Amino acid sequence: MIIVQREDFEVGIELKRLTEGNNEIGGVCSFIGLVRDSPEKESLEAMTLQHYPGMTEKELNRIDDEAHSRWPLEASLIIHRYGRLQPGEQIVLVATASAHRKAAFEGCEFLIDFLKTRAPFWKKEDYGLVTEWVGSLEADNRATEKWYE
Amino acid sequence: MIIVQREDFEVGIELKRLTEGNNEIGGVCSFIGLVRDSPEKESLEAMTLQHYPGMTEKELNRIDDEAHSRWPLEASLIIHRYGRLQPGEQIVLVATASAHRKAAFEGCEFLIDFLKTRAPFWKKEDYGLVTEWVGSLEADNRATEKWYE
Amino acid sequence: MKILYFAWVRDKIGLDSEEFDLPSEIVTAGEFIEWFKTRGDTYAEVIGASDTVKMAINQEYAGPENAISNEDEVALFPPVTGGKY
Amino acid sequence: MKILYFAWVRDKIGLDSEEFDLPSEIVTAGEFIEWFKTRGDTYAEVIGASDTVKMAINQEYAGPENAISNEDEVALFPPVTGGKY
Repeated sequence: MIIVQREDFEVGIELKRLTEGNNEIGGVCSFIGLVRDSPEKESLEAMTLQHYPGMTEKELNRIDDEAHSRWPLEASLIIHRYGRLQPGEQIVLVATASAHRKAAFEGCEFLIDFLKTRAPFWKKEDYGLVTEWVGSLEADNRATEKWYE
Repeated sequence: MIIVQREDFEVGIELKRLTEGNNEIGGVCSFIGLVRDSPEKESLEAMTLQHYPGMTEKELNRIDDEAHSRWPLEASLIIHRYGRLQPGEQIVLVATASAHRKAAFEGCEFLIDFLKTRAPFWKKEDYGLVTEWVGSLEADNRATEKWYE
Repeated sequence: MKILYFAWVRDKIGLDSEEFDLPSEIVTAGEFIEWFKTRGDTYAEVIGASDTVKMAINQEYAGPENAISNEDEVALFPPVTGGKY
Repeated sequence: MKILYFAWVRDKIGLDSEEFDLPSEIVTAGEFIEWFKTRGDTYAEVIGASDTVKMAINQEYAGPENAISNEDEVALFPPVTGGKY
């Protein structure tokens, strides 16, 4: 399931819904991405995520299909927010459910790595006096490349 | 934080508590282990987890300390249940919080791998007419060994 | 043709989207980019400012060799960025 | 000495725990196991039934070379098992 929304989400409710009624699920791996302060810079007041409605959902579905083709996942979920978010707020939830934990962990890490490099989101950071669009992170591109090794 | 209890837990509440007030956390990885049915066998009615009170907490604390020494974790949590559990019920929650997702994923997978091979829990499966204590799983031992490679 | 802009490309051009008539001799994304630059200084700057402006045709990532036509939805944007997790 | 049993070891012996007086000449876990087997058929069976009975001394995993004394808390149990996740 793919959800792109401005509103916050309740992790407990979402994970419960993911596994309900399927007793062949042995493990659920999830990742929550949060708005993080930059201790090295001046204090972050907020970040604004802009996205490309339509293409975002298409790319997330493509990434999700790819994960299901690579691992025996019983269920998966991506919820991604957009709009203005404060430090500490939830940005994204990715979750995978499988009979065994190895597939769940690998599928979940694959989803978040690919999401960060493929899903059309752009981030503007607001430091009070300065706001700036953030460039792509080399580290994320490296994390995606490892899946092709 | 280490918790060993008979009662169920609320994943959403526990994860919120883990990150509250720390804006240097960028990601939270969690794993939930559930009581899984065995499609290959007759239907599982329940499983009973017995543990060694005192030693369980000691081993879990040791595993947790080891994870913090290997990865830059801002926070971590292990909740493990004991007693009689039905298929679909939650057994364990492991969660790690870090600035970046890589440390969170690796730390979380390390915790659950070690927990399964080191923490003194024993499982009795109840198939209605038959109940049996389950032996150790070779696959789990292999999962632990990889951390020493 | 509908063309959408995102992030700093949107701020620089000052519009979320525009409608163009694409000359019929333009049939690849590479040719589109060359033609787009001739529309004005700001357009040339957006393309020239950086090697990193990306393109999507009908909501899929596209390269210079991809086919393009006046019925397509095109988007120009910087490399994607998410949270710092 | 307090000795605790878990899982099928507990079922076989029929007790959660027992109090023993450990002979003072027994100073290693390996010697303890040999002595434990002599306490009766069930005890011998528990030790002999499988290579896989594990031991803890004072709530830490122990091997045959570890020191042991009458003040210790000892536990005997099968290899640990958790859920099938």
